[in-house]
Amino acid sequence: MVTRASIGPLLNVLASGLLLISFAMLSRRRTQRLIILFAWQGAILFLSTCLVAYSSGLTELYYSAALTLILKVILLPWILHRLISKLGAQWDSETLVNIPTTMLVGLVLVIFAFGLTQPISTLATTITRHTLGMALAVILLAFLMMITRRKALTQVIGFLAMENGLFFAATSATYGMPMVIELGIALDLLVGVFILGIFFFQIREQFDSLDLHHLEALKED
Amino acid sequence: MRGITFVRQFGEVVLAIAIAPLFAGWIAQCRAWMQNRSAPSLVQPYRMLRKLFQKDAALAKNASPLFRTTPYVLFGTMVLAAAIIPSLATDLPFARAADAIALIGLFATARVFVSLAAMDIGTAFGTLGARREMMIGFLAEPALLMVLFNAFLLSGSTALPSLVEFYNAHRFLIDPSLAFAAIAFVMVLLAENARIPIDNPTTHLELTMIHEAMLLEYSARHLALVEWASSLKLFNYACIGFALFIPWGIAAGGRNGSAATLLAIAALMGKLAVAGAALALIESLSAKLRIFRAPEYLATAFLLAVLGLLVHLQIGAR
Amino acid sequence: MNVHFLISGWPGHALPSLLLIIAAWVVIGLAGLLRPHSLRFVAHLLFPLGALGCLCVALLAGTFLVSGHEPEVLVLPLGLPDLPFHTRLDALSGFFLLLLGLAGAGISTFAAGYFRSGEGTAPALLGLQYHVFLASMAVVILADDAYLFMVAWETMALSSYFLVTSQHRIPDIRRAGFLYLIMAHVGAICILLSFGVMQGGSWQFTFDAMRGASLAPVWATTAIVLALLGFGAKAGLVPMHVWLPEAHPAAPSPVSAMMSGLMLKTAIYGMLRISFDLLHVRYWQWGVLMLALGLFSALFGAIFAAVQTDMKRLLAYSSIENVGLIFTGIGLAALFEASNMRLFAALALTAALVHALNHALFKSLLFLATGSVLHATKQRSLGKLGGLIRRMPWVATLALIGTLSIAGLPPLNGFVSEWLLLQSFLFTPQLPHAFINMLVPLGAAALALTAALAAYVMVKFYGVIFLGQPREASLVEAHDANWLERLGLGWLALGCVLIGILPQLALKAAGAVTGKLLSETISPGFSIWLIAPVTPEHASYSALIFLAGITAVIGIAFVLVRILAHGRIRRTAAWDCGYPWQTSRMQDTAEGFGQPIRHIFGTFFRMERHLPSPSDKSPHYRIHIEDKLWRAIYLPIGRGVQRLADVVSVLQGGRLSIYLLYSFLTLLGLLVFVL
Amino acid sequence: MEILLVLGLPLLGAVTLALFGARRFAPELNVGFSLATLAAAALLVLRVIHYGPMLIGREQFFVDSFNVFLVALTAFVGFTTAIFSRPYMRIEELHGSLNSLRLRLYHSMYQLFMAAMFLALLTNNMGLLWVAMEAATLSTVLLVSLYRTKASLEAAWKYFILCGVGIAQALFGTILLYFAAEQTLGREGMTALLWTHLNAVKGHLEPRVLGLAFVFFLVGYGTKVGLAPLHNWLPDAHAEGPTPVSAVLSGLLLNVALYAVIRCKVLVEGSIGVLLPSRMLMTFGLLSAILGAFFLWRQRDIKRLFGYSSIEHMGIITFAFGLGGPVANFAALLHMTVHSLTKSSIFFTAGHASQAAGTQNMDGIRGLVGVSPTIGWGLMLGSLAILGMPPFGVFSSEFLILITAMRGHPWATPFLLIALGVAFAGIFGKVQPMVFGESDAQPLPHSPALVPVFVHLAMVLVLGLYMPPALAEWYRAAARLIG
Repeated sequence: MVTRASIGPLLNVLASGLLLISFAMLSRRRTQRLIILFAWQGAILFLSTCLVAYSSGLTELYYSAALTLILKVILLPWILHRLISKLGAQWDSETLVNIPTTMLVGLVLVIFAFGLTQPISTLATTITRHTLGMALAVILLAFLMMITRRKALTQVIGFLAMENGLFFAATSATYGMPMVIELGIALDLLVGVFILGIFFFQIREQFDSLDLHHLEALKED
Repeated sequence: MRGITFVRQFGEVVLAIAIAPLFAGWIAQCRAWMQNRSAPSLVQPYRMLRKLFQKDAALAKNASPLFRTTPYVLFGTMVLAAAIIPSLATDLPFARAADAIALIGLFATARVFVSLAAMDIGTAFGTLGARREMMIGFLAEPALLMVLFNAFLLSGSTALPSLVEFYNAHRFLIDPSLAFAAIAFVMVLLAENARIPIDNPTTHLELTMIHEAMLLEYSARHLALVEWASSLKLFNYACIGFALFIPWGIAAGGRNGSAATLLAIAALMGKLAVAGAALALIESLSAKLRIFRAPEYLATAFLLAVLGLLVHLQIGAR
Repeated sequence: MNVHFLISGWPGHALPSLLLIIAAWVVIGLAGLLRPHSLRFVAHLLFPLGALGCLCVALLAGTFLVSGHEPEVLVLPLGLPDLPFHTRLDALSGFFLLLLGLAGAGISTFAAGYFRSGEGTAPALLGLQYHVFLASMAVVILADDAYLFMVAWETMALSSYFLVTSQHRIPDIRRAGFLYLIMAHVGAICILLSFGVMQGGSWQFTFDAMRGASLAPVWATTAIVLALLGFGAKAGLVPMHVWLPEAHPAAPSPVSAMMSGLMLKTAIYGMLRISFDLLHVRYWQWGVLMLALGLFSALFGAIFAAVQTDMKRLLAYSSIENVGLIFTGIGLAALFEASNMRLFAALALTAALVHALNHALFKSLLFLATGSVLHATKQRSLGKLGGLIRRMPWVATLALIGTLSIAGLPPLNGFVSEWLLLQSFLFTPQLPHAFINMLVPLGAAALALTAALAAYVMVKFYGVIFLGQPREASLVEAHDANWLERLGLGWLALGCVLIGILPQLALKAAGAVTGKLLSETISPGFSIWLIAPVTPEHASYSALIFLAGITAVIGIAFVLVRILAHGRIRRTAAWDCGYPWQTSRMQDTAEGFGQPIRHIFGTFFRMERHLPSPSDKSPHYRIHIEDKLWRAIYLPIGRGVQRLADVVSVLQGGRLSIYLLYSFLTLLGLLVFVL
Repeated sequence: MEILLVLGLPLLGAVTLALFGARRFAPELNVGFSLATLAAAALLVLRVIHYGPMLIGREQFFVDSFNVFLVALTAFVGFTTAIFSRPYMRIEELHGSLNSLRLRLYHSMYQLFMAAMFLALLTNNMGLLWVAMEAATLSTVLLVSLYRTKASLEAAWKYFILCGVGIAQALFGTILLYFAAEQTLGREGMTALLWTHLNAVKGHLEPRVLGLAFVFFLVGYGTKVGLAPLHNWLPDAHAEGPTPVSAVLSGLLLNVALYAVIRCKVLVEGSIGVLLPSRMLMTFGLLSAILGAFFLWRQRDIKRLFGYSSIEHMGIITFAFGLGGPVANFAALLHMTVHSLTKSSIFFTAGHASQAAGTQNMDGIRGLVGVSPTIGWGLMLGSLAILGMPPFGVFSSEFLILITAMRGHPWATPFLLIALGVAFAGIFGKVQPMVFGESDAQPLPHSPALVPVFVHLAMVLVLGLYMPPALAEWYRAAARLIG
């Protein structure tokens, strides 16, 4: 039975977990692993949202927590998993930048994010104020991942991880956005993933591979 | 009173027409002497004109009206020029009609017409002559204008009579700029009148000739007019020179009695005689230049004129 | 209507009637679309109507000028919400409208007889573009706010572009049009920016506001420089001239006439409007700048015209020369004005204005003449013409008048303006600036050289086209112009002669302008015979006496010759120093005539010469002359842009990761920026 | 009420066309719905003119002079594009590049896209604005990839990823905004994201937060505006999608995205002052204008060419908004209008031109006036209009922008001069040979619908010479609103 007092530190722990997972995503090569990590991220997000909801006593946050559970822990990983097994794209080829460098850059990004959010996070009234920087860090790391990866699928995972970061930011900074917006975001996310699914198949039947270097024909030459 | 001036004007023109060939003849005579040849008589040009006037005009088949009118236009312009230039007196009713710049324009008109006429028949030499004539023209005009500029700056007027009046006012004015200008003017005069070193009035060696090349197709009375016009041109240039640089003797400053006129005529004759001799001397001493040395020659003239101008501006800043 | 009514010139009502005429032009243009392909309807009905409009414009503007009314202002309920169209008729615009009307009447009349069906664009479209062109030029002159001015200005460029490319199937013509429109557009932007400098504040874009605005010296100079760039690009000042020798020849001849004769003048108008009216000349350096550009353009144009082998290109370059002369006059005027020598400023400005008027007349005349020659012979190259004076006496005679006037020979109109210009040069030694008062007088020499070169060019032009023997067998069935064309040519020639022998008319018109701009006019004291700009003692010129004198002498000489001698004539073959078998090929070609120029001014050109070797079976001589500035300025610009474009296109490398990186870096950059 | 119509009709259309989109009469249906939407929009406009700004739906929707004119514009261009797309898509079908199923997708997505844009324009809720923008992206992604060719797939993919990521940044911006607003407005009543409320209290919002938020907004929505260097998706999407889609993308979507940016700018300026945002906008604007112009220089694909020209013009508009002040804002709004009218009409003609020539490669398109004078002159006049040739309206806005810039920020004018000059040479040098000269193309199988083209151009022409007082008043009000 957690007391409200101990929630703050607990949340910080979870946030650090998110950050850790983002780094792990940067380093992983196997797509399967990435998906699992993504699911984990979702799970942590779910937990933290529940905690925030519990601490702030806002019922609507429970809804969004549930939404997270369904969408990000179960549905999306499952869809991605199916996709992979259908397309047989378990392995991600070499990243564009080698992983240690990526890590270093990621570290710099984290520092940057923290430095950036320090002044404003003090304004926050929420118990989770210090996690805003973490959220931003997660977003930037996901961005970095999208830049460094070659496969369409990993890019998508990066994209979803970014959404996670945003969601986390929303909950931690402001106890979540109004419900309408939450729903809208969730809906967009879902549609987006479905469209991506369609895309993958089209891309595959056109290029019989999901490697992005096939998608570099349109350029100024 | 006005009547008198008109009479004087008329007289001056007639005199000019009359003695222009004489001047040409005189120069030819001096040249002959200097090159110790037996000289033709002074009136040789008149005989020439008479002969030409009596002959039938042989006209090329495809000659256009332009070709036939040109000699008259040429003659007309030169006579008009003679009427404008104060060779004897300054109070000429005609002189107001055109100042020195208009005079240059007048000469240009003559040049353009003769060149066009030369191109009219469409023979090789005609067009060649026309081209060269126009070339000399555009090379000479800037120099001439600069020369005139000198004089204008002195007197503050482009009207030749006022110039002469001005000189009469300050009789013994010595302006170094004029010296430069005078030399430049002589060079231009030689070039413009198809004399050595630019052209040779007596040659008929096709490849070297300029002025003569344009007249090849003319004969009889047309030729006579053209020749007369060119001797008039030489005369006019001489008179311009006198008016600009040695205007002594010209009836000016309201002295327009018959005595003054007679004096003026005498002075003019004297100047012509000297000038003719000088010209002949120059021509005998110098050799004809290649056609493409002409630019350098006239550039020198231009340079001298500009030097004169600058000198004047330096001193004239008094 | 009674005569008095005419002369009094509807005090306060000239402007509305002018605007009505302008509207009428547009309507005339549109009317052509009713019967798009009927040449007779468009050419023989609409164009004469347009010419009538031109006459009315000339009449209105002339009466306005002589009656010396106060400026008329009219605001139309069009344009931008807070910036309706302002129009204004004052002396300056009146003068240029007079010019437009006089020359335009001749050109339109000629055009009525000129346009043939099946030549490029459909007649109706041509008619529309033509009349819109005409109207837009008039509006440019009448505009009194930056917006209307720019709209009319660009409309003018656009309509003329379409006219130029009316035979768009020929690649060269397309290229010419392209170059023209680009230069026009960039120039227009410069003008716009110049207005931007002069504006009175937000929404204060009327000329009145600009007159009132106070500018720091640096900004005023910026405005002048920008204006000089813009208007210079339109007027063909070197080095913004490159489009002109391409575009003017490409157009149908009446359009070439319009562009050379009228459109260039709108640029002159704009320059005058800005430098003398909007920001009253402040610093003598402006004058020196314009003077230098003008003189150089004049010389440059004359030299290049002398070596051309295409008759319309030759005329185009001569336009550059004349514009140069006009700018010389403007520069002198500015120089004097800034040094408080009002009278001399007025003299120089008068010279410039009169020369603008003259150029409008004789350049249109010559371009139209080339049009007739073109239709009669289908030849543009001087190398294939000759002897047309016998086939087309009318055109030849009228063209001779144009030739003599443009060569600046008394007693025709070209001489008047050059005379005035030289006169104003005579006072430059009195300028109160060291060096300037020594250097500028030398400009007079350059001017003289230019004038003489112009004579050279025109002898070449006329001699090679109309004189000599036909260089092509086909020339023998060349036909003379039809009556409408003759009428148009005759009108313009008449103008040249009239202004030549009665310069007082032009001087009075110009005097009205200088009176308003410089509050000083050159001495009104000249009688009907005599013009004496400053004082009769100083200098005087009387074309009338001049002409009378020459004609009298010629007549007397003729009569005397006939009385004392005889009039017998024997027609024979040409003598030519007794050389037999001369063919038409032995005459000087256009190239040959250009040879001395190439020799003397070689540094100006970039020449590629192909000379035959003595052993050639079929020797032929080819020379290609190029403008050095093209390679010196324009090609580098083009290459630079190309290179930049190549560099830029690296941004679009096709790699998604890189694209993402861009937005990532942008994000980080901006975040750092706000920190 | 009208607002609901404006929002609902396209939605209804989307559903209906999703059902009947494959039928023969689907294009007519599409036109019909667009027409109905236009009518509704017209009603809305009338209402706003009479009763002024209004808020409805528990303040979730609102109309003021700024967005109502964009609504009208969007509805109008949407309608004309529907008219154009009727014969165009038929010809595509004849050419066999599409089947009826794809057409169904096309039609319903088209309506959905319209609905999304109307939502983005009309909502008062910054969160909903974000949702709508995302929805607009998703609906157009499928349109861009309609042909299912490699190129179109690649274009759509890039479009999706880049805009998705961008939009994600915008979401973070929204969160920050909410975070800041919550301090002053509190969570109750969900007013913390309502623009009107935010606008009311913008003075009290925490500057540091809003500064950050603006950066995220700018990068996020700026990506959709196509500001360089975030523009990379734009030319691909424009070139590879069906022409009607290119037309609405260029003509409408970019405007809507810019609208979003400006809404944020208004809020942010209230808090952190004018300097920073206007600097950013001006910089982005100039950069986009210049880069766009230089990109034009070496294009081969006609639609790509005009895609880049859109980047250039969006740059100019952004720059104008950055300048600020009554004149510049007025000019920017005017430029938005004339640009979308002109650009869409250009895309219409370009589409038919490439259909006639059988290729989008400009070297293959020659002498259009010979083939079909209407297409040829349409393209020529349209290009001249977009290049800022008077008497077309684009000139009047560029006139105002340049002349104002010369007064306020002279340093910028050389760049603008370069951009305009280079763009002129780039576009005109390619359009002229396409329009003029000899040609060997065949006339189209289906008579093209060029009425929209000339209607658009006529409107642009009128705007250049005369602006109805009502419209002017409208622009002024909007300009005041933007400040």
